[in-house]
Amino acid sequence: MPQLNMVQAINLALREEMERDGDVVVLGEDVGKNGGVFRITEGLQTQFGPERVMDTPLAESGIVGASIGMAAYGLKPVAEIQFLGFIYPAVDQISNHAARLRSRSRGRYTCPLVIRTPYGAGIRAPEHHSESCEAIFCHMPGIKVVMPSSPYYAKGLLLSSIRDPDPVIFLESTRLYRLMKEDVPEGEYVVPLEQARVVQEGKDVTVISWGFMLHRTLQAVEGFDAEVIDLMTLNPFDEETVYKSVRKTGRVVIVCEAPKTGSFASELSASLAEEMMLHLKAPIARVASYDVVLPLPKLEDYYMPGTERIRKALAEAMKY
Amino acid sequence: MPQLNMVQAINLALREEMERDGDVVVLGEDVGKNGGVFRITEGLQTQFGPERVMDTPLAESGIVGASIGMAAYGLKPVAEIQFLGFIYPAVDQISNHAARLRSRSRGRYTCPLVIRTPYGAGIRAPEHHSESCEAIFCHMPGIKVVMPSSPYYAKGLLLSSIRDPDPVIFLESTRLYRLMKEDVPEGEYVVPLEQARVVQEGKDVTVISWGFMLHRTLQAVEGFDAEVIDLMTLNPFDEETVYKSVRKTGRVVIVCEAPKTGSFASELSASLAEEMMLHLKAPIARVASYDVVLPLPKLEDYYMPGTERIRKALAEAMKY
Amino acid sequence: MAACMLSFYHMPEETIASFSVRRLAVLDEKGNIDESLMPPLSDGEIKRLYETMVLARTFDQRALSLQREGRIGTYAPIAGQEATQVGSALALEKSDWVFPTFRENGVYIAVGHPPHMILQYWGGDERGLKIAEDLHIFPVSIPVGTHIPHAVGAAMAAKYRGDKIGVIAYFGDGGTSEGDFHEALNFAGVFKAPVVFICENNQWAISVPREKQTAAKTIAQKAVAYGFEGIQIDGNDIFAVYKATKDALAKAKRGDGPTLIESYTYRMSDHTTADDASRYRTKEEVEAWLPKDPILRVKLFMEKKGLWSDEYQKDLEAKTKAAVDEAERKAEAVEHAGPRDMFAYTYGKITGRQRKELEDF
Amino acid sequence: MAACMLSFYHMPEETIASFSVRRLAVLDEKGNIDESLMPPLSDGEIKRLYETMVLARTFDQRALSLQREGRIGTYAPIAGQEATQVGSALALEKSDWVFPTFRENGVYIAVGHPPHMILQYWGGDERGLKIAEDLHIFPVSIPVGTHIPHAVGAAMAAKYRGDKIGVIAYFGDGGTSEGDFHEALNFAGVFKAPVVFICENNQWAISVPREKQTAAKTIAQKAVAYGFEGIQIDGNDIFAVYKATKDALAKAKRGDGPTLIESYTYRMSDHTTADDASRYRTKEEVEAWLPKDPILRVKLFMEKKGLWSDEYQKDLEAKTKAAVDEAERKAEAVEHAGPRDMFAYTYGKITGRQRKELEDF
Ligand SMILES: Cc1ncc(C[n+]2csc(CCOP(=O)(O)OP(=O)(O)O)c2C)c(N)n1
Ligand SMILES: Cc1ncc(C[n+]2csc(CCOP(=O)(O)OP(=O)(O)O)c2C)c(N)n1
Ligand SMILES: [Mg+2]
Ligand SMILES: [Mg+2]
Repeated sequence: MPQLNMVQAINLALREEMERDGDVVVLGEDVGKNGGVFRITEGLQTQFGPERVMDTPLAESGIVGASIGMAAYGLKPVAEIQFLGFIYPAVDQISNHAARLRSRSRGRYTCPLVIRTPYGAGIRAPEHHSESCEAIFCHMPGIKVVMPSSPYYAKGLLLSSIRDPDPVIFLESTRLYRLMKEDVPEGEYVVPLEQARVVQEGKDVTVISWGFMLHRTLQAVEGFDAEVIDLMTLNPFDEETVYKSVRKTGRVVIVCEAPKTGSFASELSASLAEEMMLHLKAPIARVASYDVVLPLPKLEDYYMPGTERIRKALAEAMKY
Repeated sequence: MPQLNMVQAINLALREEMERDGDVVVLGEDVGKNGGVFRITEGLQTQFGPERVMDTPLAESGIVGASIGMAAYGLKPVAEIQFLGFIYPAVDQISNHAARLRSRSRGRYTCPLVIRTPYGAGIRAPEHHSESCEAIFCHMPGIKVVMPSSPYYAKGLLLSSIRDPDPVIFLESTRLYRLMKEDVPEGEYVVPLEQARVVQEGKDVTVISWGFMLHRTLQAVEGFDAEVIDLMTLNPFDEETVYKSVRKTGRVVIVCEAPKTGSFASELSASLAEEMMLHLKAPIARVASYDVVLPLPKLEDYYMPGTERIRKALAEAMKY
Repeated sequence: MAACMLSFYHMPEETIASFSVRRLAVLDEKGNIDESLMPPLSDGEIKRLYETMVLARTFDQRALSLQREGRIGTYAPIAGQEATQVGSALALEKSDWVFPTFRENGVYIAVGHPPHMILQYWGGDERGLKIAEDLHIFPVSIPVGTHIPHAVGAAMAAKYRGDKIGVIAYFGDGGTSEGDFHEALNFAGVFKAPVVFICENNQWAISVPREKQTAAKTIAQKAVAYGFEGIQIDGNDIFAVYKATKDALAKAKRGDGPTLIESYTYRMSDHTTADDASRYRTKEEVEAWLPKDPILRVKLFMEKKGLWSDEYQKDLEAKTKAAVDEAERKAEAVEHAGPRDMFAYTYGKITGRQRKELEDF
Repeated sequence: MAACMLSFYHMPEETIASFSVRRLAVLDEKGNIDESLMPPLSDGEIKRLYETMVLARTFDQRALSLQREGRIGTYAPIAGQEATQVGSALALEKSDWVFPTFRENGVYIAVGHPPHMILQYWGGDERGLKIAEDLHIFPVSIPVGTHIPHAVGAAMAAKYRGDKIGVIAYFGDGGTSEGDFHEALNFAGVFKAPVVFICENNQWAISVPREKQTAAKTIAQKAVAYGFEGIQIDGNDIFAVYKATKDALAKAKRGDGPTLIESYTYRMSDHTTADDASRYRTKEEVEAWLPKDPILRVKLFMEKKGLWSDEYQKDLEAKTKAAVDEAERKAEAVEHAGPRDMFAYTYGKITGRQRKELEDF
């Protein structure tokens, strides 16, 4: 089985799905000839032609808006937004249209669209190249949000996302792109959306994370009897898996890369405070980035949660 | 003292502040000759001229983007976005620029900008005229979010917002615009930002709300010994006032108009689950709209939290 | 490429590109046509254009009454724009796709979306926009300008599939100021998408007059920015509208790319029933447009051609009224969807959280 | 207004508007100028233009080395665009405002922002963009196109205040595709804002060539859409750049509104240090631009005028190298801000929650 990094796994998923399904098209800035600034779409234009792998003008709202039209027409567009910090011009198309087309037309039109976007800090990138604003899209009924944490899951989740009948925001950690290789089967396999996975079982504390932060979390939990959950799909999230774990452990630490206030960690915590209160032995800790404007590279390591901050939260939880 | 509704109170605040401070300018779609679709800016163009009360082209990103340039130049623009559902094209300007100008320039440039926008459902309006997506802006460090619940507070909070050195999103409930009149003093008074107010004291349960939902809440709490908090500023919110109340009551119900998942109710709940866990006697309830695409008028009454749903949550909390 | 750039050198101050904007009019206010420009239309087709405009106007007036009686919600009237809407919509083939705004009631009617469903929609019921499977018109789009990229995307998809169809996007003069207008037209130019952009320049965007919307002298010239043709037409002249749309659709289907049509017309009513246009424009201005009525001039033309008589008109009005009565009756007979319906269309499948929320009902 | 509309009637198919785009070039590749177009520049001013370009290029080369050595982060080189950046920036008056993108290092240098701070910024330190109080240049804007409305807003504010200043917004050919470009230029036209839009058309937006960015033949013609003048200039010709910018700024200050300048140039290097341009463009294309070097032709011109000698050049290079050495030294001597600095500039005053977060340090 090939050992692939996340870039290769996503590339493979796209290539295979395009081979299987002529309705899948790829579009975005620099995705064609250049193969994407992270090389995710490398080779696709050569293989499938420029009508199917389209270099677009520099216009994010246009990219997503055109993709909505394509999706309604019957294609399955996979649009790339070059960095999550540049998705904001497309928020209107995502919230006011992609999320609502099915509802507005009572199912006559649907929007099977995937928006792939690199996210996250920690790669010494310029301003706006390090966003982690997933929470915004989790507050849009009609939108699904998926954040894979490894090559294997990236491939399987991307296939599920492309086949999903609804619009999916698929967020890829730039930090993870080349961090590790993993066995990634060729050919068809899917990892279902809306399901979290228990990465490691444990009795004392449930630690929930997703994307790159899962790896920090896995480092940090050493020495604790922690159950670690990789959320994978944030919206709608897998309440059952999370609640089941918390029923067992009674302690929760949520680790996320976004600034704390209004983050998806807050949603998870609130859901637990509503549904699982009687099982909780300790305050629910959110280990998140600080509530400040995301700094440039010189300060970004201070900004993102490090293993030490996670360990501190775990130790604190264990006091109860 | 004049009895004013919220439309009149906001109009008065604008007029007085423009009389006092030549740097305050107003811009937006239909705010000039037409006085705004809700008549908030009525008479301002006649009094201050079209150079100062500007009818702009139909372009929300342009309105906010131009306002940022004006603010950096030294003016205090008050921009109107016609409905909150049309603010999405400006999210990029708000998040990537207004929120970050101070940080990016290390304080050399600032962005004293107010974006006024009607929000909320319940007035039988067409699609996109009923949004309550305040949570999105609460997840943007650098942005303040203010949501007044009555004419008196609207005027005082708007004056504070205009004078604030940072960008403020000022959300006005369409439902409240003409719902009630209240004593609103002429002349200068401010209601400080970042401070919640205890509307009604109580011992058993803390109910937190803002904007229009505060009024539903006040109706619903009858018969309960409830402490009701009007949050007023959502970001940054007044942790002290909220925590103090919860320390006393040990029970919390949060009432908000947005769909539950990812709402600001979630942030409040998560903050409490983190900081006040040991004082909590009951699960923290969020009474919010359903996680569905906001329906057209025929269904909107089912969508928004009604007093019955709030009372049910209160009764449930009192079981503990 | 380099060669082309080299050619610029050593030519100090020169004109390197020139453009012009044409205006098309066929039928004047008196009912006279310019034969050389008249599109080939049978008597039956001419009647159909006329009758559909009459139906659109009758529907519009009824909708306004229903709104005043509180039986539907806010409504956006089309009076004055019937020629633009009906003339362009009847130039479509069944397989073409259409992307309207909130003011295209005449288009919905002309393409065959049932009038009672249009009323149902304006009454606040999404089910009114459940378009029939064999019609390719999008649901009403309220956020100004935002649907234009959808039209371009659909056109790109059709081109990718090799489907020989055309796409129309409608929008107002105000809509041309939005970023999405720009991004969409630019995409259309780059990808040579088979799409026709019809700007219903009705001179107003709520209270903002056309001259304050843009400093461009015409909307048509905005096409220069995207490298394709823009044309202005008399939007109250249904023959000009029909011809320009037919030509542009044919061009699109030939693979020759997009066209921007500025249909110069006028919004005779308030912006919507929530608006009071007397606050910002004069009665004189509105009255100056009365003689340019798009229906009247077709009637005059038909009269001259012997296609119109009092009896014909009476019959037509009776038929039209019956159709609108029927639409009203049907719209009011629709059963309330009930709250559970809210949960049915957010996603293809209901979520766990939604299932719990449903327990409230 | 109604009268103006009436005049359209009874003129079936006619041309209602015409436009053309001019191109300006003053200095050719051999160092010859068109005297009739040459802006009035003293020998000292000409030297200043030349020397600033040399400094910009030297800085640029040093920044690339520093990046390769890992001493600064991703960097966006300006090679090839020195004439556009320096020529326009030196046409500014001190009170004018400037809104750059991420590729205006030459502009920052020309207006007097200290080079060591530019390095500090690219090294990942916000403090490098703390502009001096008496300079009116905005911090680097990375999201393409988004700063253009800021320039228009500042220009509107200046007009409101009665300040007789001009504003320049810089952006790339790619930037013209963004909705914000459109909204900004449309605002500028409507409000007659005193702003000059300078499109540095360097033929590429990362890997996307100009012809795929828009089907318009020139960028300059996009001004037609907004009702003001667009002009193309030879962007490798500093005299053309200087003249066009000076003229446009003067026009803006006179109250005659905005201008779009398409500065036709070429990006000689990779998009940024994270890019590899050989993946998408040929060596031949790049080499074809070598003889058009913006610095070389000024040198040839100065040589003919007796303003240039080997010694002068040697001196200049020594001075320039010293300045860049000094910038490097200063940039590296800056003390690390420390994590508490993150909290200082989100709001004017630290929030309660931030105060708690600060306890981590
Ligand atoms: C993005 C957005 N902003 C604001 C509005 C509010 N609004 C509705 S219609 C309208 C004016 C539209 O003018 P125009 O495009 O000329 O179309 P018309 O109404 O004249 O048909 C405005 C401002 C909206 N619907 N969408
Ligand atoms: C809104 C946005 N989308 C995407 C990017 C990523 N990006 C950075 S520069 C660039 C190309 C810019 O091309 P152009 O405007 O021609 O400027 P140039 O780089 O040639 O100076 C892209 C796509 C960005 N910075 N901002
Ligand atoms: Mg209009
Ligand atoms: Mg470029």
